[in-house]
Amino acid sequence: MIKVKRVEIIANCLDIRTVIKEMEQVGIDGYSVIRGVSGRGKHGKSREESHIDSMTSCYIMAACPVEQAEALIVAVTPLLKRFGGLCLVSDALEVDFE
Amino acid sequence: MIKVKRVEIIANCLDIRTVIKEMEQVGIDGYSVIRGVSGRGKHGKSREESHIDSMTSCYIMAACPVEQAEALIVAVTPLLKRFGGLCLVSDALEVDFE
Amino acid sequence: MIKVKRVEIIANCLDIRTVIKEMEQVGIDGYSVIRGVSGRGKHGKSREESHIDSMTSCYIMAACPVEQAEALIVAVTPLLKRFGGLCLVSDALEVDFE
Amino acid sequence: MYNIWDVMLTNFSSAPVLFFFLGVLAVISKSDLSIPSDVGRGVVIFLMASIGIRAGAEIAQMPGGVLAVLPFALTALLFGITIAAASYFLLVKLLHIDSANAGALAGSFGAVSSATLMVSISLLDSLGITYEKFVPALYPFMDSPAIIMAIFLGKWGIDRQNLARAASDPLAKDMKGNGRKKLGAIIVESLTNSGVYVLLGSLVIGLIVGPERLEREMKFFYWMFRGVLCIFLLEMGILAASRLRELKFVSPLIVPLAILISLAGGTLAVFVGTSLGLSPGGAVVFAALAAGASYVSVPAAMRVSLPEANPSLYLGTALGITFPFNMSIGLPVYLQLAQYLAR
Amino acid sequence: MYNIWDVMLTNFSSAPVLFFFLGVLAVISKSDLSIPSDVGRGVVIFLMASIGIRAGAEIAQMPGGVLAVLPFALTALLFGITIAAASYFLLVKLLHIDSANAGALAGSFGAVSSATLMVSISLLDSLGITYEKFVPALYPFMDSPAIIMAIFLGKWGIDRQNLARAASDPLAKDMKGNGRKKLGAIIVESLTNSGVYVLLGSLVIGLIVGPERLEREMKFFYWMFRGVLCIFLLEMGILAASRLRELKFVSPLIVPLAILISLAGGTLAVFVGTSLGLSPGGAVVFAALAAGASYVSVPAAMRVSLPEANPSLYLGTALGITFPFNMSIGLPVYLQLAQYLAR
Amino acid sequence: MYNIWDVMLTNFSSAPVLFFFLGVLAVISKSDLSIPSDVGRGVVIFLMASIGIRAGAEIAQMPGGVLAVLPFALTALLFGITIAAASYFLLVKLLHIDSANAGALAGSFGAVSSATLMVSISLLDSLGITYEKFVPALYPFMDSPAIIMAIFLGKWGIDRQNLARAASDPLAKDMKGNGRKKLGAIIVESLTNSGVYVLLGSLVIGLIVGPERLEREMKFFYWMFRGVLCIFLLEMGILAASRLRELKFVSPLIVPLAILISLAGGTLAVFVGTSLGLSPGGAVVFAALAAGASYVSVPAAMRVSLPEANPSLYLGTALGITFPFNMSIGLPVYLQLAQYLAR
Ligand SMILES: Nc1ncnc2c1ncn2[C@@H]1O[C@H](COP(=O)(O)O)[C@@H](O)[C@H]1O
Ligand SMILES: Nc1ncnc2c1ncn2[C@@H]1O[C@H](COP(=O)(O)O)[C@@H](O)[C@H]1O
Ligand SMILES: Nc1ncnc2c1ncn2[C@@H]1O[C@H](COP(=O)(O)O)[C@@H](O)[C@H]1O
Ligand code: NA
Ligand code: NA
Ligand code: NA
Repeated sequence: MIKVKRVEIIANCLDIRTVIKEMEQVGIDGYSVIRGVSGRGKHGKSREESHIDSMTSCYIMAACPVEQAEALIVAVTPLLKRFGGLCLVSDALEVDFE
Repeated sequence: MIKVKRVEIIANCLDIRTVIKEMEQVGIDGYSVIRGVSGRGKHGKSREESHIDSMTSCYIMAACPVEQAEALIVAVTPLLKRFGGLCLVSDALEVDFE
Repeated sequence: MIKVKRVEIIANCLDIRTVIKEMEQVGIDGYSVIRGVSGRGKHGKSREESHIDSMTSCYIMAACPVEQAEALIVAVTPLLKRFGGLCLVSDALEVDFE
Repeated sequence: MYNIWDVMLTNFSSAPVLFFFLGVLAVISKSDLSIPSDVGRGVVIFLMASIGIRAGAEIAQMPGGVLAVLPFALTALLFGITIAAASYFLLVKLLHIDSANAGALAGSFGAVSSATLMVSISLLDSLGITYEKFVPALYPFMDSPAIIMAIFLGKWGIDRQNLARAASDPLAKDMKGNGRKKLGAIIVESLTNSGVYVLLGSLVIGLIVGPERLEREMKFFYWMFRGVLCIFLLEMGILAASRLRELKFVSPLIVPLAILISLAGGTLAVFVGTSLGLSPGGAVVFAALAAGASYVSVPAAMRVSLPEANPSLYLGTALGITFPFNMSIGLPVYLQLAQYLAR
Repeated sequence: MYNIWDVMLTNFSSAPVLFFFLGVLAVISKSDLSIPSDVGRGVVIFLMASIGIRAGAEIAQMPGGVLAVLPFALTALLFGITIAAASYFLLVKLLHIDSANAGALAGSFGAVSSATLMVSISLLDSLGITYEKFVPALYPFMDSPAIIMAIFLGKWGIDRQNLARAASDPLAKDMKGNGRKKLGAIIVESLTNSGVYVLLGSLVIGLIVGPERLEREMKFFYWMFRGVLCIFLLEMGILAASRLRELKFVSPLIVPLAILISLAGGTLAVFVGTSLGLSPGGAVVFAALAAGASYVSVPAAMRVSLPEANPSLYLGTALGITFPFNMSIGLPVYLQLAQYLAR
Repeated sequence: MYNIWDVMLTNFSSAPVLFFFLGVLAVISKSDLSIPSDVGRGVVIFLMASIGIRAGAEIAQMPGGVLAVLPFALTALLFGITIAAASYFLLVKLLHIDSANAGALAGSFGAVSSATLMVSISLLDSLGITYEKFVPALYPFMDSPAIIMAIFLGKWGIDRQNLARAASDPLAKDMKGNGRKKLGAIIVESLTNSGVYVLLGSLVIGLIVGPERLEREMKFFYWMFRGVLCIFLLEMGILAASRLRELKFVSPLIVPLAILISLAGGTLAVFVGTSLGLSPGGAVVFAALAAGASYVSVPAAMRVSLPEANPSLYLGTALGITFPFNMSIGLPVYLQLAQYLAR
């Protein structure tokens, strides 16, 4: 079991590509995305269902070492500042199966 | 980074409105919902796919201060008691981008 | 509130049945599944959308006592070794509504 | 006139009904077949729009217009209330089911099953029997009153049964407190429930646009109806089979009683429908409204109003017993009766 | 020639437009109706393929082929640029909107709304008026240039407005640094955006396959168009109504200005289209391209290029104001004008 | 008789095949186009039901009924087994691929590709060539035996290759332990796999209902087939292109070998099919079954039975090499051959 940080980001589906680019730049090469998240935040309610990408949110999760997590947070902060969303960091143990 | 509680609820899709109403009453104004959760619990297996709302579950997550989390738990307990589901609480750090 | 382990597994959708069988064998009788997870890992990118089950990932989560979590980890490790994926374990409190 | 065996054979050997059994078999044989939920929900919207728009287009052509439909709407309302009330007392007296579950089941029996409705239309189409296209649109007039009546009876029963327990239960108390206010909410909710909303909305659209100018859309909605219905019944088969399993913990007497109530409601509907001037086809569709047990609007209403009721019970009964019964035996019987009366 | 009231009546009493209002009402009445997102996205792919393939099949038959379309493509490009530029200056001068938001709004006004386009086609079909099938395919020629022009103006405004603030903002700085490089990326992105990509791709397919051999697919794509459009507009109604709410925080003057710009663009398009030889039907479709405000390609481009702009503003305006206006009033007006000019 | 160049041209300029290339280009040009997964899954259910129901309706009309199909089913079974076995030895001997991967690839080559099957039907339709509608229904008779044969050979190879390693691997051990028991499970699984299940189920429905009474559903299933196939192939193009990339780590010799095996299987199928009395069209559909490489049932079976095999290898080969080859070159060749033999 490896100690990792579990970074969770909820962002507009249009911004996924940007978030992923930031991840790859700080060296994170493992992440998962779930589409079709609805909810409520500072920008009001977002519909769970729409054919227009800019109106739906996505959930992005990465399990990574603490340094990468810290670098990612720095990298996505300006994005969150502009477009809103959520970024949570928590502790987890990753099963080391190799 | 702000210390928050990450409250996760899995409930029948029909009950989302009720859960959200409870959230808003305890002052939680940020939450996310993912539909189409299947699984197994005390009420048996739930199908992952059905056009009938009352047969599918939803995942609701809110990052909030500890007091709100506690109030929410009190508020949703009767609902869980009746209709089943799951409520987990864990610690997380929320990126403070403002 | 009961102290539980929150085991999260991301695996190929074809392997869900196997993972669930392993869960049931170690005595876990509560779990949730979310389909349609995309992402990137050691096997490259997986598409978020495909009608072919073997090309999509699923997210499986179980809140369970620590012993069951440990048994589950042992049980799924060979599967992860072969087909890749992710298994995270973290701490959480489960609301005891009974 | 068709012989009942001919009708049954036609029904059993029609593609939609066979797709239902294909769905049932998928569960039994543990096939990984499932209808993606977005497709399933799209299918329901399509089917409801289809029957709504056809109903509207027909009413637009009727001499009396909307007014001519009013007596039927009133009859539907009375049917909903009566079936719900009769079911409630039968369930309590004969099966000794508790008030909450009796109320929820009674609401389901009184309210409408969209799948039964659609199978009835498809059966008539198969046999080339016409029907009054406005009859399916009576749906909400039977649905909401039945649910409201059932909730009323269920709560009344709970109050009588156990005043003390109800008082100590915060949810029940809360509900009692603003019972009156919630009545309006239940009516609104059952009319804005997505299926009924699309049905009513399409009906109004059909009324406004009228049959001539709907030709293009009608082709789409009418022509695809049978094929889409096959997909819908495939999913209904899967749901019925997986729900039936959950009934094992319940008194087996629910099976004959559910069938009896359904049969009684359907038979009565044929008589009343015929005497109100419906054609045999129209009387069968009306019987389908009365005989079917709801599995969509009822759970939504009951969770809020009779939360003590067990969803497995009423969902299992509506999907696993009443629907298969009507689809395979009930509808042919009602048709036979309607044709007999029409002679 | 049709009287404008007749056209409006036909339009308002056509099923697709009525389904739009059914969607609006669903939000107002708090119905739980929603179009599943996978169905919604499938519907858009279908509709875009449908208009693309028909456009291609027609161009394949035209005497001049692709070359004959070139002057129209150039005109569309000029329209996109002009509407975007004019809107930008009107928004800044009249409403004193900041550069970023003015740029984003101007891009939306100049670019194309697929829903407006489709309603124009459906209106002409309802009235039995023919149109040049290649006109809808001018979409990308108007869309991308408008967006690029708007971004250019928005950035230029930001630079002028506040050089200091822009310099201290890492994102804005970054963008300024490689502004030129990104221009290509924006064009590529607006052409590979799924809707436009399917439209252009299907157009090429239609061109290659040709009308005779497309008969089978055309039946599918053509025949289902109207019905599928009903579902699409049902969702557009839901989106418009839920977006309109968010506009409450914005200067109410945006409403008349958005309508004015739309009306001016549409009217000009009718004049220019007619003078280029388009039939009245073709001129109306061209007007629909010009008058509609984009809500798909614009948010994608603006998030990257003018991230300071508020999405609620341009989405709310495009979906909540411009689209309903064109659907209900604009298109009949353009048709009336086109028919008048054609006399 | 058609010239091969005409056939190729017809094929390449048919809408479904062009939609495949549109999908490929979407990946290359990094378009954000994707077919929503629920729509994709709905499309597969529709297409499988469509070919199943037509097959059933035809068999219902055939003089010999189901019995007349039996010799073809047996032939399909032999083809599946033979292609799987031959491929296995070619892969091991010529390319020195390890037993697990050779087994998985062999299973894929022997089993059936639904997309190839559908393109063959669409090609014949484009050319107006008839075919025996029951041939597509031979699918499961070729699919399951091929997979079982391949697993058997793969395991036998692993056992021989490395007894020690296999013994120390808990999963492999486990599998060896109850290898025999699992054979039945594999057959059941490959018949209850959603696609095959719907195909077989619809076939039975078609048989029961019969062609006259299926008219309404047939219209839906038949008429929409071509259009829906376009959407399906658009997704197949996206999948093929994204999978092909992953093959870069593999011996490039897999490309000619995959093509060779496919061509040999298809050619043999034309000869045998024709000699069994199939029309040229029927022989081509039979060749499509033999020549295509499976990407649906094979991964499911191999993950359980030959878990050491690398999914990227067999998925990449089936989707990225064999399918595009058959779609563009293979099928026209088989048709040419079948027509030549029929003279
Ligand atoms: N505290 C929170 N907990 C959970 N989800 C949140 C929270 N805040 C924001 N979100 C999610 O992020 C989306 C965008 O947030 P915002 O930009 O603040 O409107 C919302 O629609 C929610 O889905
Ligand atoms: N221990 C658990 N871990 C994860 N999910 C659970 C757990 N218990 C229940 N669930 C989820 O909650 C749903 C309803 O639970 P129940 O009412 O207990 O049947 C199940 O179908 C699961 O999706
Ligand atoms: N570190 C990680 N964080 C989040 N998700 C991961 C991570 N590693 C793998 N995954 C997920 O697991 C899937 C399969 O991983 P792999 O087998 O390593 O390619 C990926 O497509 C991701 O969705
Ligand atoms: Na009823
Ligand atoms: Na415009
Ligand atoms: Na094959």
